[in-house]
Amino acid sequence: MVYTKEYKISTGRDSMQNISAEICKTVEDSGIRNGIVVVETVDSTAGIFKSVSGSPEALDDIVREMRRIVPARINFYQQESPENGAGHIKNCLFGSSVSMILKDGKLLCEGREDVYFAEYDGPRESSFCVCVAGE
Amino acid sequence: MAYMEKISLTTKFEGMHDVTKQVQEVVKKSGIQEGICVINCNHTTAGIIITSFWDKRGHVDFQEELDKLIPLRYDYHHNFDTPTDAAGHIKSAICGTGLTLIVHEGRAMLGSSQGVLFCEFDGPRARQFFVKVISD
Amino acid sequence: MNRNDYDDSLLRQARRMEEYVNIVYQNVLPQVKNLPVKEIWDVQKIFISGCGDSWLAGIAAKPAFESITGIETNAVRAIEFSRFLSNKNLGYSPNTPLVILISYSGTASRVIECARRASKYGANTIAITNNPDSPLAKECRYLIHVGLPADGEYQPGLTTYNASMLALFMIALRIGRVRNTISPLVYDDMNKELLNFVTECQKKNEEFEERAFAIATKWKDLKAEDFIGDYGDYATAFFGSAKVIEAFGGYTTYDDSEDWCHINFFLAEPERIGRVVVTNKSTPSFGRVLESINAIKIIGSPCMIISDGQKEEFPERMEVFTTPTPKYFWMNPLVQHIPFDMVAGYIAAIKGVPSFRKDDERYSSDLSKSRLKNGTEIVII
Amino acid sequence: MDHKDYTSSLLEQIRNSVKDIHTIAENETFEFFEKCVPPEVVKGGGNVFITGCGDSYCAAIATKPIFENADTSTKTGMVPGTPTKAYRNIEFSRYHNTYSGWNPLTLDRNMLCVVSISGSPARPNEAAIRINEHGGTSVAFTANPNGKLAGNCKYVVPMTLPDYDLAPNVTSYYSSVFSLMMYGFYMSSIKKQLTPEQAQKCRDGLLEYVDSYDEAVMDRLSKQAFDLAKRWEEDGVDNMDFVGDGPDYATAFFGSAKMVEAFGGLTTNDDSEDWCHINYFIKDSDHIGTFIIANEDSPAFSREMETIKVMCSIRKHVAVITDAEESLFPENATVIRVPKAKALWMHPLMEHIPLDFVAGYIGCWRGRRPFRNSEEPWCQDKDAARFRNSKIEII
Repeated sequence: MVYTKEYKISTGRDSMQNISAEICKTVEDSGIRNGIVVVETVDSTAGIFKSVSGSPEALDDIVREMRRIVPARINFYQQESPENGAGHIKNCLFGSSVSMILKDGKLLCEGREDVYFAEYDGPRESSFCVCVAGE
Repeated sequence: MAYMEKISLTTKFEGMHDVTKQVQEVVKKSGIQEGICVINCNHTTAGIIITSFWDKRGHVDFQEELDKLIPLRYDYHHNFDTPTDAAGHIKSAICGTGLTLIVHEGRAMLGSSQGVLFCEFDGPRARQFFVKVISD
Repeated sequence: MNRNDYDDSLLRQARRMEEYVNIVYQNVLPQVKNLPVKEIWDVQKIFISGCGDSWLAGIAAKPAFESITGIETNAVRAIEFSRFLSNKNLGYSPNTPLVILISYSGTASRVIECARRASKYGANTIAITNNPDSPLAKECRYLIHVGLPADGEYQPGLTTYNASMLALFMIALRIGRVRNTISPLVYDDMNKELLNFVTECQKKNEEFEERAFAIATKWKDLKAEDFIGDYGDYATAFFGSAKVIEAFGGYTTYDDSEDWCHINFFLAEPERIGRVVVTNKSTPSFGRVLESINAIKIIGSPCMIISDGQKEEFPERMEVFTTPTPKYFWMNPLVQHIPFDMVAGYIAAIKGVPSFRKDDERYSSDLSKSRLKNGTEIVII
Repeated sequence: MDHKDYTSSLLEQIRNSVKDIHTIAENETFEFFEKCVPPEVVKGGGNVFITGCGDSYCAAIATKPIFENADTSTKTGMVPGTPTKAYRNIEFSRYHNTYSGWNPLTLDRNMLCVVSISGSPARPNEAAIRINEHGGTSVAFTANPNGKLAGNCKYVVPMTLPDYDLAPNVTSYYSSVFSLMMYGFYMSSIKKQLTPEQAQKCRDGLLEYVDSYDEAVMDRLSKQAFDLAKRWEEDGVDNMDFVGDGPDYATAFFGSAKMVEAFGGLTTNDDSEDWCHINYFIKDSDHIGTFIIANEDSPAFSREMETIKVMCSIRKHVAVITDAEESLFPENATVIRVPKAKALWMHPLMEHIPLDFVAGYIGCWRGRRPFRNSEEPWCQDKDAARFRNSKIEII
């Protein structure tokens, strides 16, 4: 059995939004007890990843480190805008989907890790999709 | 005894201009046999360095590596001018804007593959630098 | 007198305003993307220049440039830029200042002179024109071809004014987007809003046409028209006076709300001078313009107000044309010149005067035809 | 009746203009400016804004090249100066940097020169308060040293103003243009852009130019203006068009303002390029008089010559105010020759005299009280409420 749900999300500049709550809710709605959960975004300048929960400073480090590795340069070949160019690169480097194991109605990473939705190109309206498969 | 001269040039974007000949000419014109020659430019987004002058593509490597170290990112704190200007300040500070060479037998002592290069870090501009030769 | 017996080129252009704006928008959007990111980031000062209506489009777009990009923008007369501007403003660092030159035909010799002077100093130049292989397009580094259909009727220039202003708005949006002064969210919203604002105004044009005819019948025998507008609205005011002259050759003056009280307040026979005031609640000088409108009421001139404010906010006995309030204030000049263009069109039709004095043979002499094109061109170093 | 028999306050002001300028020049030496605005303040003035209402705005346009770099763009023998902008008063008070925000790095280097003879209108005070609040320095050029404006500004330059009874003001224009010019030289010499000798040479050159308007010249100008005004009145000219470029645009703007103040005449002003695009199409070309100022050493002289040819092909009444030979211009243009100035920036101080004479004579014929404050319907606007107590808003 497969259950998918789409979520709209409005993001801020360099925002890291915790979306674990939505994922758990989808798992409950799906009624599936065991299987896998995949969270994916199709927005090319956003990213989804799992990281330590409950420490905003760690998130700040992640944002700053990402900017150090991929600076928003003005001499990218693509001509949209520096933030947009860096956003594409960060998206492909840091991944835009996460899959998690669902065991007995509970995600393995619950309580220890959270899933974050990272926005790389300024405040905008974005979206992501949660799919629960199993029985 | 001392002799000074101003040399001006118009640079290209990320240009590396070989100015060794002009420097040697100034030393020759000064007539000083033994002494030191100070090269200095008063810009904050340009640099003067010594490197091999043989292969021009080596100069492109220099500018590209410098670009990796100091990327042309737009969010520098110094955003009064342009990002190229902000990065240019850092590159210029790292490369230095002055050199001192030893003058021996009427010529500035440079290795067989050493050349004095004027590096431009902020777009095509009219630039100038000064060469002063001082006898012992 | 019946409204349907009278028609004029200005009215026909006003009816197709929305259609032309959409055509120009689709043409210019890809071209604006050609402006490279690095050169946009090199811009520290912007000059907009042109002759006649093109210069007015520059003044009208100034609020847009300043609020969207935050860069110091100057709308300068063509002769001022090419002959009098001090060269300390030009070429003090690569790709700056950005000089945007507007000429519908691309052949005005003064604007070509500006392009030559700007490129001599290494300044970045953009040409906005409808003629891609004109001398101006060749002189400038980048070209924005507004792409109005060749068979259209564009004299007197209402559509061309809208086309140049829209192209300027889109350049400002592109610069704002690249320099991150506006977020992607706001960027998409502004683009969407630009088009629905024009469709909203097109709906009101039917009602405006009705009232414009009523005013035209009253104002056709007046001695002159006097226009008042501040900053961005000064362009709308000046444009209205230019249309009066082009459409039926009447006498006009124009001024901003402060100097009007010092100078044009004293014009003789005020009851025979029609005053046109352009103002919006969102502008900082709205309070001041209200005071000038009261002074107009005192000296008893017929007065027409174009604003996004309602009728009640202005003294009674004033003809108030309420244009829809845009989400972004800088869009107002794009449509607020339409009401008076209709009045000018109707007056010209009622008086039966052809535009640009086509019936007068002195205006078709070769001296008249060459007065704009091949004058002596000097580039000031 | 000959032109000498006409007198009015306006004509009187024009006739003793040379004498008045010399009285102004005596008090406004460089030491005088040093006392008003100390050198270290002037040295800190990186961006200069000049603003004022009506005539004062004309003075701002006229004197902008003095502060700015006038030498490389015009043959005037000056050296690069400070970036300067002439602003309409409402634009500086409400719109300057309102949308784009003030640049935090240059706040203390902004210097505003606000010109207002009486110092009482609301807008100049608004501009002064605004620049003070944004960390800039405000310098008041006013003839009323203890007026409202002087109170609002950090520094005051008290302008000397020979008094005449209420009339369209020409002496106020002389004194504001002269004071701004001297202030420009004072600033350039403090900032070492001009040596003190050069500044003095510019000042003496200016006074020499003023003296070139001697008795004979003034009489000739008055006679030519009188004949022109008479002919135009007989032809029923009731609308006037003024054309000038760069600093001469200030003269064109000032001339059009005088016509409105003197007899309520309908006027527009433009530059030589845009005239061909817009005002060229005015229909009733027999009842409109056109003035164009075309000085030989102006960089736009070539364009002005072309525009004059087009003007003469279309209009009957064209008057050219120039320092070049009459033979250069078409026959049907009336050429009024003004003395030649050594530098272009000097012209705006004196070249408006023919226009003022025309305004004066037509004002006498039409028998109108200047400014019409006491006439119907203007008198209902109690004590010029429209600008003296207009509401002040600081942005």
